[in-house]
Amino acid sequence: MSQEIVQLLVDIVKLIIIASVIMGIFTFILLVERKLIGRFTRRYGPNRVGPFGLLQSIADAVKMMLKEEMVPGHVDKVIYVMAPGMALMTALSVFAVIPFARDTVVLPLESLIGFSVYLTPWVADINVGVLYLLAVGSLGSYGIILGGWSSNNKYSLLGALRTSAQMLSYELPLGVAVLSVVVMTGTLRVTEIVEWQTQFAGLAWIVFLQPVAFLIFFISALAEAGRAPFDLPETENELIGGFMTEYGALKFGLFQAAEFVHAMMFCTITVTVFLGGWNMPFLNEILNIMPTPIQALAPVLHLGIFIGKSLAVYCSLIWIRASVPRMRFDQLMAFCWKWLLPIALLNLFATVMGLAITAELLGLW
Amino acid sequence: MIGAVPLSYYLLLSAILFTIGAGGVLIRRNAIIILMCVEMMMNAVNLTFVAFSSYLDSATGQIFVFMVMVVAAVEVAVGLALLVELNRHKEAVNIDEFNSLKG
Amino acid sequence: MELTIFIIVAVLSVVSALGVIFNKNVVYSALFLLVNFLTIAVFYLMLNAQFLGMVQILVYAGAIVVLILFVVMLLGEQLGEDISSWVTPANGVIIVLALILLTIIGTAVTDYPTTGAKGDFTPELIQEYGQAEMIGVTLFTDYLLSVQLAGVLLLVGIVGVIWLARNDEQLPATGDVPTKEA
Amino acid sequence: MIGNWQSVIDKQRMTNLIWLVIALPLAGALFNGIFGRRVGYQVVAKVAPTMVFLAFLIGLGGAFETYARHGKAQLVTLWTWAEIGELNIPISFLVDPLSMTMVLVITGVGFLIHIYATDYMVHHHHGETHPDRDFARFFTFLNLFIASMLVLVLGDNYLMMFIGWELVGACSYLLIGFWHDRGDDPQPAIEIEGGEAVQVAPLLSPAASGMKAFVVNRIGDVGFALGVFLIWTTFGTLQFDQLFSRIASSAEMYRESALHGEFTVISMIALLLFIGAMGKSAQIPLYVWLPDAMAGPTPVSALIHAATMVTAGIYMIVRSNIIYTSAPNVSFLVAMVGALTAFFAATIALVQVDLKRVLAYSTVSQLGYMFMAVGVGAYTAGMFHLVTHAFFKACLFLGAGSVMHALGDVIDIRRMGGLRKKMPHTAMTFYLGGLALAGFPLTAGFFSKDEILAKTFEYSPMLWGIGIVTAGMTAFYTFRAIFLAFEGEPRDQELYDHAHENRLAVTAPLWILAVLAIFGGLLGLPAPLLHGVGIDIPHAMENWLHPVIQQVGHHEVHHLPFITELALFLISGFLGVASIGLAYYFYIVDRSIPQNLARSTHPIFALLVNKYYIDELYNTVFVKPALTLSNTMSRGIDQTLIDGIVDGSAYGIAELGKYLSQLQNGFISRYALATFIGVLFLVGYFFLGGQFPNWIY
Repeated sequence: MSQEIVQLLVDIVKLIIIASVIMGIFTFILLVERKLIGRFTRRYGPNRVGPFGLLQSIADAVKMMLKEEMVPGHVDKVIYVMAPGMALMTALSVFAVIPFARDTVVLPLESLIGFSVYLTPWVADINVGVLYLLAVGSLGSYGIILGGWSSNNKYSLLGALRTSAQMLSYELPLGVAVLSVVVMTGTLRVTEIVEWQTQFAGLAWIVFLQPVAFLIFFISALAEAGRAPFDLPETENELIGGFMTEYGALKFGLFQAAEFVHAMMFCTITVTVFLGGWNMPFLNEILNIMPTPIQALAPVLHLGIFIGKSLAVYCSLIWIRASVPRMRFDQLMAFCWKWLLPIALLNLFATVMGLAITAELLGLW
Repeated sequence: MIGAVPLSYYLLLSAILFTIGAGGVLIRRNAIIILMCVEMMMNAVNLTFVAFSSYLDSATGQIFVFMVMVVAAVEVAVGLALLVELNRHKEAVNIDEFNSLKG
Repeated sequence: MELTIFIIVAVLSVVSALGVIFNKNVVYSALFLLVNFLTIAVFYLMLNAQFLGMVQILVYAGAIVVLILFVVMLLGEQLGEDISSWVTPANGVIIVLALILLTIIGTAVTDYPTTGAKGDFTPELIQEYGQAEMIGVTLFTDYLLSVQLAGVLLLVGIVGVIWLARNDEQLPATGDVPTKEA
Repeated sequence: MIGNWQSVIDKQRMTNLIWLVIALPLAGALFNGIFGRRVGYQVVAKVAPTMVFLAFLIGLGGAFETYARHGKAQLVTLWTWAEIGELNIPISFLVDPLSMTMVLVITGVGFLIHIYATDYMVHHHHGETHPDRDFARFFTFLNLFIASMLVLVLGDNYLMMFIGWELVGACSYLLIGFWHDRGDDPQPAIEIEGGEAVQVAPLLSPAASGMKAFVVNRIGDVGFALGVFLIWTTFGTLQFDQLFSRIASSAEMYRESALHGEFTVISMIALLLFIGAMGKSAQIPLYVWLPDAMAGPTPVSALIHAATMVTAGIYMIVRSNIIYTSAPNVSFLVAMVGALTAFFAATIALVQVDLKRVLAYSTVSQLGYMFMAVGVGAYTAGMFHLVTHAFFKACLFLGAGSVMHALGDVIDIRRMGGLRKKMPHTAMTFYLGGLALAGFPLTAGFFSKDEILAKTFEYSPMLWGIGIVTAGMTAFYTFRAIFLAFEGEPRDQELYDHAHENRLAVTAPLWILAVLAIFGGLLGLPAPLLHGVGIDIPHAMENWLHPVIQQVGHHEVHHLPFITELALFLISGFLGVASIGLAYYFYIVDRSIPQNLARSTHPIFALLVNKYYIDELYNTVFVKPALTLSNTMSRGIDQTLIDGIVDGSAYGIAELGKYLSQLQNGFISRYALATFIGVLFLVGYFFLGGQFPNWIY
């Protein structure tokens, strides 16, 4: 086996690990979400299965898998079956460019197979990574649109229509907000954006420098992921579940998972682009004065920090879901086009001007 | 990396795609499909541009593709808006229904 | 390796292009179009134009096809086109014509030698400065006027679409809110 | 520390940031235009002046750095806008003493006027505040105007100057017609004791005034554009530095041939450019729009129609000084037109009853002075007067606006009187500004006007004669207006009771401008005169602008004899004081004298009140014939002849079409097929048949 093929295999294995870890987290956080929402509404939340209800999600998963796979007679079968998988796949593929830690681990296997194997804490580090994030993120709407259309049901179709309009619209402020960050850091490579944030002892988090961009990104990400208060594709009380109406059993479960992965994906992008990625302020400085064995643990520490931050952001999503009422559709569109987009553009303009003036004053041209 | 595939392969492929698009415009009557075929033709041309751009190490081809994309985006937006508007009047998207321009 | 990938993707591309045309369901056509666009993006990546590849996905796959799907769903049932059979004399003529065109262009691209001076957009330079940066610099120096014209075109497009989409009809007054007693 | 400063200055950061001077007001205009209505007037009232103030600070830095490098011009190129063949249009700015002077005047005075306008555009009623309905729109236009004016003065080529020139015209149009829903304003006749009343034509509505200004300016702009074209075809460049160095090499030759009565291409350019200046700077015969422009809000009158835009013509001529020096024949024309304008406008101003119109005609007159100065080659003196005029005329206009604001938009001085007791700050500053305008000794206006007169005397005593008479009239009409408005008994008791002093936002700019109007003279103390009495203080303005003014040939720098200089100095000083005294006697001591005078010279009085019937003349000679002509054209020629041909051919084609239309079956797919086959043939011919025949290229 040549080195290239081994590295390719390593990448594939990494992808599988990422996917399974995320699905594992999914069952856990579904419980957390239900518990938290319960507490927000002064209920207990699930507490029957297992200690503190810990096994509730597993029970649900088992239930879903064991249900009968039904395909209604009036649906477009090919697309109907394809849609949930598509939704999940597009959301998962974004994780390919997210750096989970800094250091590449080298497995010294020269004696065994003749070369070392490099374990990068990311799957791919492409030079247009940020564009990749936006591009693949924008594909996320297909699953929902196709699911809604193929169901051949008025409510589902309405949900699909809303989704396509909503996602097309909110992609613009999202992109412009990320663009301000790109302009500031001067790179489209995701790893370099994270690296940029380790300046000033790790205090240069972009959220401090670009609070407006962060807010716009966060709000648009909520809408892109279809989370409350922008969960109009599925509004169970108007559209009886929207695009999911005709789905059941495992396919329904896949949609649920896709929705979660989509939200989780935006949480990790938020962490990567705005919240310093795997880094914490002063972390590197403290690690540098530590003994070598502890330094060797840095990748694990980074990974832990990254996952912790992402979960924290996800918890804020739950908080928002519990506190903010859902918007009406016309309000949603008006908010995007009349407020978010102009503010995002102004912010981009201000960023460019600020950079130009700073460069001018510091004589950097 | 580029050298492995001859330039003429890309050009030939783009010619095939262009021909398919052009044929589609003629075969179909559905305005939306025709719009899609036009997009396909543009993409075929774009492929030629990019291929030349990388084989000749010139940025101009890519810039052109950029401009074509702008035109394509505008075209789709305006075209679809026109379609929806036409549909309000004629209740159809079959282009043979829109024949009131005949002499 | 490269050639294998090229041939596989090219076949996929051609098949999906044919799928766009020879499909009675518009949604399937749109999905085939999506596949076609994605294969083109793959070609861009292979041609060392990663930036354009991503923009291709972002613009065509992420926006244009979604928009087409949106309109398809909005128009709904009026989309039917009576096609009993693809084998008709008219289609035969068109296919013959298309084949003639293909022959002509194919002869042209294979027989004519590619001439032209090499530019300075070499892979090494791209590696050093980054593709987006190089394209950006070229766009905003040599092609500034084109960028401005593109901006004007987009603006005109926006205005045109908004004008087309305006709603002339006044909605009827809703009247009093119905109450339980009434 | 000094060394540090020097190194800071040497880096020329402010100079390189000069584009911000334009960008900031533009950003303000964009913000106010897009969000102004939504964010409320208080935000608008803070954003707009702040932007101008920041621009002023950057301009100050740029001027400081220009001073530090001894006035050497610096080009700041941003990018190339278009490159078509030989025509290369860079977006670049010229930072030199002249442009910096203009930038400081525009942003400095502009900032004060912005501050003033934030209160002027708000109406206070019984403790409630009502901002103008279109508060945000006003500040959008005002900021846009500042940006355009800065484009005009900062551009380093005639094309950018032309762009700015047109933009300020458009802003002026928008601002004059700001209250576009107001109609014509009929004026009561002027009563004369024991004599026949003189009818006054109604004031044009703001919308009509804006249109008039725009159309009249267009006439000048055509001249300017032709001048720019001629420069391009003659010299092949529009860049100032290249153009001027090309002219300078043969300037002496042009000058000589012009002096021998030849009309050279340079003279043609100078003349065409001057036509542009006539329009923008309201000179005879194109001055008629400026008095009507007073229909706009007063801050607009102060900023655009007194301090900045109307001086664009002066700026342009000073910028092109080498062209005018090479064309002495046109320069003489400039001086003549200037002197005549100064004189005629002053005579009209003597009898106007509308406070703002008095100031408007005075502006026309003072602009005439400036043209006289640049016409006789005293470019520095012209610029000096431009600066001081900006100070005191802005002060006067704002004072007039303050009075209007207090009296509920009444501007007729026949209804004022005694306002000094009610509005002490306004009155005081108006006095100070009036003194400067009247050329009262040791005020700013005195020094600048005296310098122009001295330079004119050197050139032609006749022109000086016109100038000195005008100066006397200026002092007289200024104080006539002041005495009628602020002294004596109130003539409209109700208005008087209603009057009140304005807020700080109005009075503070007034005071600043008044102080500048008094002390602005320090910029250009008469150096030769002071040298004669043993004091050596340089003429600051002259030293500053020296690098911009190009010398042609070997000019003897000779000054008038000390005694002549002193005599001129004393004469103009005395005349100013005497005229003020005369006005005092006429309007305070014995009010019957002006009445008697008006009665005894009734025809002349009526002629002056009606502005020599120039508007009526233009109406009869140009406007009405033009309208008649266009009506005839549209009815007679266009509708019958042209339309006949068109309709006839259309009918013929239609007949033909009936036969050809068999081809058009309306099916788009058939058309597409036809196109496809056409493409097939073309592609086939192109690729397989080789070349197209030559005629196709």
